[in-house]
Amino acid sequence: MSVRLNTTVGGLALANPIMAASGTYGYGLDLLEFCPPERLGAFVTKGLSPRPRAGNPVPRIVETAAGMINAIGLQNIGVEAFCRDALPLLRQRGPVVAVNVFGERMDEYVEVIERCEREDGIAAYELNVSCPNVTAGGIEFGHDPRPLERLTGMCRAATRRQLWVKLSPNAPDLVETARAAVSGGADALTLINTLRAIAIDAERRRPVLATGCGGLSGPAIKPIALRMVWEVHKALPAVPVVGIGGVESGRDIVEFLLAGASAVQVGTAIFRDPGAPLRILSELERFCAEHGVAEVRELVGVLEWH
Amino acid sequence: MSVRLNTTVGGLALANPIMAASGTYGYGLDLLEFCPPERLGAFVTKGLSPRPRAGNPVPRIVETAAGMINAIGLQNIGVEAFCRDALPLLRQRGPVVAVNVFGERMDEYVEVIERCEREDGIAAYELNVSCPNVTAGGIEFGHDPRPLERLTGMCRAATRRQLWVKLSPNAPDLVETARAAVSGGADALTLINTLRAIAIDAERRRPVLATGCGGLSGPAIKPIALRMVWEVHKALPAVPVVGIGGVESGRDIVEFLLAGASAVQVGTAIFRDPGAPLRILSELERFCAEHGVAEVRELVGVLEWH
Amino acid sequence: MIARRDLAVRVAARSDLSPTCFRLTLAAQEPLDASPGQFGMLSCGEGFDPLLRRAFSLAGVSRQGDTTEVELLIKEVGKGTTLLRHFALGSDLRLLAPLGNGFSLDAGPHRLALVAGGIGLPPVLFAAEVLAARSTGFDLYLGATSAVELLELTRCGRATSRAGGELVLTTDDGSRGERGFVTAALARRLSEGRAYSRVLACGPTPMLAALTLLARGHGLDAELSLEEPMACGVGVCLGCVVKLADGRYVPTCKEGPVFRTSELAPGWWT
Amino acid sequence: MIARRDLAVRVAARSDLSPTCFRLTLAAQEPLDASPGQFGMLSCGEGFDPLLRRAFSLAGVSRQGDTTEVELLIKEVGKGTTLLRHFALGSDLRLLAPLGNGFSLDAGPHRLALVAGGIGLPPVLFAAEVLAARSTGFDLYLGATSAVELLELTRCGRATSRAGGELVLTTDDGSRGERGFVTAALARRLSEGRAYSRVLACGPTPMLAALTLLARGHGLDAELSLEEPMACGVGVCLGCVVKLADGRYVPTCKEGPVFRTSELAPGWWT
Ligand SMILES: Cc1cc2nc3c(=O)[nH]c(=O)nc-3n(C[C@H](O)[C@H](O)[C@H](O)COP(=O)(O)OP(=O)(O)OC[C@H]3O[C@@H](n4cnc5c(N)ncnc54)[C@H](O)[C@@H]3O)c2cc1C
Ligand SMILES: Cc1cc2nc3c(=O)[nH]c(=O)nc-3n(C[C@H](O)[C@H](O)[C@H](O)COP(=O)(O)OP(=O)(O)OC[C@H]3O[C@@H](n4cnc5c(N)ncnc54)[C@H](O)[C@@H]3O)c2cc1C
Ligand SMILES: Cc1cc2nc3c(=O)[nH]c(=O)nc-3n(C[C@H](O)[C@H](O)[C@H](O)COP(=O)(O)O)c2cc1C
Ligand SMILES: Cc1cc2nc3c(=O)[nH]c(=O)nc-3n(C[C@H](O)[C@H](O)[C@H](O)COP(=O)(O)O)c2cc1C
Ligand code: FES
Ligand code: FES
Repeated sequence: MSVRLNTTVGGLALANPIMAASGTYGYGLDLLEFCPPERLGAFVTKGLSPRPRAGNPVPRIVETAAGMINAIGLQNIGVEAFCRDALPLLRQRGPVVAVNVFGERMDEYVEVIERCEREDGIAAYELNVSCPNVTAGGIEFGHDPRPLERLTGMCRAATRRQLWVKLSPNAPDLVETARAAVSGGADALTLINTLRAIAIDAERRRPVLATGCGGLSGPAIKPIALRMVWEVHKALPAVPVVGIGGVESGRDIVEFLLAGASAVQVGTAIFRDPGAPLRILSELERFCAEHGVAEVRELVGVLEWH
Repeated sequence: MSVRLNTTVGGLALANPIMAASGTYGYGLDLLEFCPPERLGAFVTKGLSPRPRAGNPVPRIVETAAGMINAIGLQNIGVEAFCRDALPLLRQRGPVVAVNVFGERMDEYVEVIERCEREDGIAAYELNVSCPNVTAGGIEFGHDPRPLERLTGMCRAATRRQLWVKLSPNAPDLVETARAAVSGGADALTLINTLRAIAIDAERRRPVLATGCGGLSGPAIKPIALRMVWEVHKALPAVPVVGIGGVESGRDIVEFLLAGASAVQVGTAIFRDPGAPLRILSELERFCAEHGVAEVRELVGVLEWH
Repeated sequence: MIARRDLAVRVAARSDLSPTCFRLTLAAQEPLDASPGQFGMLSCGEGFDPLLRRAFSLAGVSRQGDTTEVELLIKEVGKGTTLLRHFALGSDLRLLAPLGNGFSLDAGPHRLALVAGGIGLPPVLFAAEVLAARSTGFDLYLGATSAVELLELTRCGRATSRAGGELVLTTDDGSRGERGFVTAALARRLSEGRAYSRVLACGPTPMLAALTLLARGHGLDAELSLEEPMACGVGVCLGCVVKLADGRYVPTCKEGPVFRTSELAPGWWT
Repeated sequence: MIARRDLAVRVAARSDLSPTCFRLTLAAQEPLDASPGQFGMLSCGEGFDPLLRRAFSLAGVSRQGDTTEVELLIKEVGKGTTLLRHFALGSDLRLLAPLGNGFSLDAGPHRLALVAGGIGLPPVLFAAEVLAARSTGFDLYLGATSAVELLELTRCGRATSRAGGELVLTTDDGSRGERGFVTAALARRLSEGRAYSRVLACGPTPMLAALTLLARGHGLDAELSLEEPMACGVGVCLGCVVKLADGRYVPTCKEGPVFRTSELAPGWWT
């Protein structure tokens, strides 16, 4: 049985529902022999800021039970270098590119988008709103619905491309922030980003990571991510969701689709297996074939609650 | 080197900092040959309501990566049967007993406490506020600071024994709920309860658990629990905290102590190993001896942040 | 109650019984007294994935000098059982056992009917071998999807003939023995007038449900070994409950896993 | 760049080298070209705990018929390395290799100084054997906490004598060779006037820090193989960075793990 893998996220048609997640796939050119970007539904770049950022001191990562905590500190080459060095190579290959955008102030988000608007070959922006808003005393943009709505609105005004807002699972009220992003003009919501967490070094009596806190990702968080995707999908059934969190297999993709995601990102799994997204895609295809699912899109949101 | 293991939680002196957690150790009499309750710092009963409760249909539990989700539905024998059948046997052994209390309405919490006040051999009450408040449309008591403060105040008025409030990690603002519990009269805060989560059965297109959602526990959540203990301890350094979440080893205990917990509960680990709390206690003792820690209490809250 | 122990066990032997099932022999240096129908919670490695132990019925316990040998028959169905199939001989595991209540093995006026479906065999085989040693008569009904999944036929045959009973084999596809479900084979003999004192059974839930109705229809006393997902195995998590006739949910690990059909709520399997 | 592959490997052999260290030989059915100082990311089992692969320097790669044999020298320090020590021979693992950039092995006017501290030996031993085969001269400095932790002495001795160099052994406790740190042994010979074209080194960070200062003091060119916690090994997570002289943080897995001390920020180890 041949399975139709295509899906759409808002106004964007994708050949298949699997994306590589921001921060786990570089700028799309690092894993060409294991997982070329054009074979994916889309890929999301490492978060880009107006200017290059050096990031945090080490240690930046630590493994936990079925998970890892990272505090990379948003190191990136800056939007200019991305447009100059990576994008031309990407355009030759033709993947669907989503640029992950962040800033310390609202206008920095807009600055990144404006720079990208001058380039072809970008299909969507994904706003990483789990960053401290420097002008608002360091509270994350994604924690407070009003600033989030305003930020989304400003970015919306800057582009007609697809605009996704990536929600923070640490926000006080997930559904409220989701609503705020949508009323600000988001075409879709990505969830979840990492969960705030600490690992402690009992010997040194210090946090393991140089910055103290970091973000938890990996299979450990999958049950929480599924719950959040379902909650947002239930509350806002018309809003496309891109699911993410601990995906490691084709079956995991099915779970996220059932919970309401139109597409699903693969993050930490890439560190375990550089070919993970393609392996997972073929597992998804096999699952569908074995279960009589002719189109992946049939699965979206059809979870039967009791 | 001999290590002083004793600690205090608010006004309560404990021989050691390790407790068995609510819902993972029955009423204290099920694991006598592996882990007798009097060897622990304290143990917390399965949550008690005024009348017996049958709980949820099955499946009630499902394993996840380094964790499990449960939706037991607060099945319990009721406070009356506890006082009649279990407490006399416990009194003969002499453990420190903390009664975990819940209800669907505020007066039900008070009802449980009032019944217990007629009995000797109970040292503390731990309020499980992760229950739907039936009179407030099913929102959990622990989610809204004002009702939580009122609930704590009502329970405070009913007892001079130690009163702990067990916070929900799903609350919109953890520190605000912590403050509310303290201003309502809590002597200490227990954190964390389980994280709301879903497991999905891709075959049946349904949640695995009969109730849909459940609570995630086990090593997967430890990094989140540590972060929350540290956050509350930093915000309210004078308030004793009982740490909990994914503890599996003596080293985990040290991590929670460093983050600010005065004592630590062991939950899911008991399912893997019925002797877990005592094994962990001896690991803690060995760790202290090997690291020149003469008193466990030295460790509380001394995490060095950068 | 027989004393529970958290035994340090070593993987002493393993052999394949079918494409999906294998026998695992665990060796402990402590004694273990257990009766058929009781089970153990076996660790599947040191890490936190898988997190929980797995429940397995004891298929036999014997003492060789200072060593106790515990036998399990296991079907590979997921993460834990796959790990168990691949551990090196000599690996160290832990087995919390014996847990729960077994079958009652009293003889009655008639023979017993022992009924096993698929990987429900282990407690039934244990019962058969104990009953045979006591010369208590029984027939053994053994069903599987196909011939290759009929496990331990030699031992089943030996025990049954020692007990002077009949070994009835069934397969869903008819590749060996009678075609169809094992409960149908029992039903046929019951309606032909064969009388039993009691039925002891273990197998998939639909089979046990069918057996519940069959036993009720014939006024037969039946004991079923139930399976529920378990976390603790000792009655503290309340994860593994079943509904009784009196409406209470009780943990199958502690009050079971063997229940008389008369104790259970009428539609306990729904 | 040599082609990276995610090799299906089998645990072909294992032998203990010291109370804490062992040699692991992995067999693959694909070719692998690698140079000394490159490393691989090795899976430690199927489950999610441990989640990430572990980084190991390649200690040698050889081709036997259709089979590639990859040799690792591993110190048991935690969860992953303990699992690796206990996998059954024949177990299937995955090795992503070769990763990163190795040592430059060009000969110079003088001999090379190869310096290994403890479990820093693997890439240095690989380099020594390749250099010996090319008849490039070197001295090999090998340090450990005590005599039993000096690994692979026979091979070290053979390679060094083939290269016409000196094998200098040091132990912290003086139980074998010179007492003290391996860097002190090198410092002594440098101050006695021994000249080297270049230092190639791997070992614990404090040793590499000392070596950085020593090399700087003597105007010596040194290449160090650094160790940082790694998640991906391929430059995408940015977890494993080190600070360069120009202030940039670069991933050691991709731009290293071997760096020239002159490229690195002055206090790169702090
Ligand atoms: C009292 C009792 C006795 C049993 N005796 C045997 C036996 O003798 N031989 C045998 O092969 N199997 C037996 N089982 C079933 C066995 O426990 C499961 O097949 C096993 O737990 C599956 O683990 P897994 O990791 O391979 O599968 P997975 O599906 O990966 O397991 C995931 C989770 O589901 C639970 N689970 C999955 N299937 C079952 C099940 N059928 N029953 C209970 N929990 C389940 C596991 O414990 C685990 O927590 C028994 C179960 C019970 C409750
Ligand atoms: C490029 C490189 C080459 C290496 N070569 C060798 C070698 O040839 N032989 C050898 O024995 N060891 C080598 N190491 C160190 C080896 O990777 C660690 O000892 C190993 O990862 C520890 O895993 P564990 O699970 O046993 O320890 P744990 O402490 O349980 O590991 C927990 C986490 O910390 C990370 N970690 C712990 N220690 C280190 C470390 N020193 N370096 C990097 N990550 C660490 C692990 O990868 C894991 O994510 C090398 C490291 C790097 C970066
Ligand atoms: C090392 C690392 C770096 C990340 N960097 C970013 C980033 O730059 N922008 C962003 O929006 N998310 C970033 N994330 C979050 C992931 O995209 C993803 O939301 C999260 O890891 C959960 O998915 P996973 O469990 O599949 O990894 C990063 C995650 C990791 C582990
Ligand atoms: C099966 C189960 C039942 C539980 N029942 C209760 C309960 O009745 N009352 C309560 O406050 N917490 C209950 N909890 C939560 C635990 O006490 C604890 O907060 C949580 O499991 C996290 O700790 P752990 O990771 O060590 O298990 C229960 C947890 C589990 C797994
Ligand atoms: S498995 Fe925990 S009560 Fe039965
Ligand atoms: S380990 Fe991921 S960038 Fe180096």
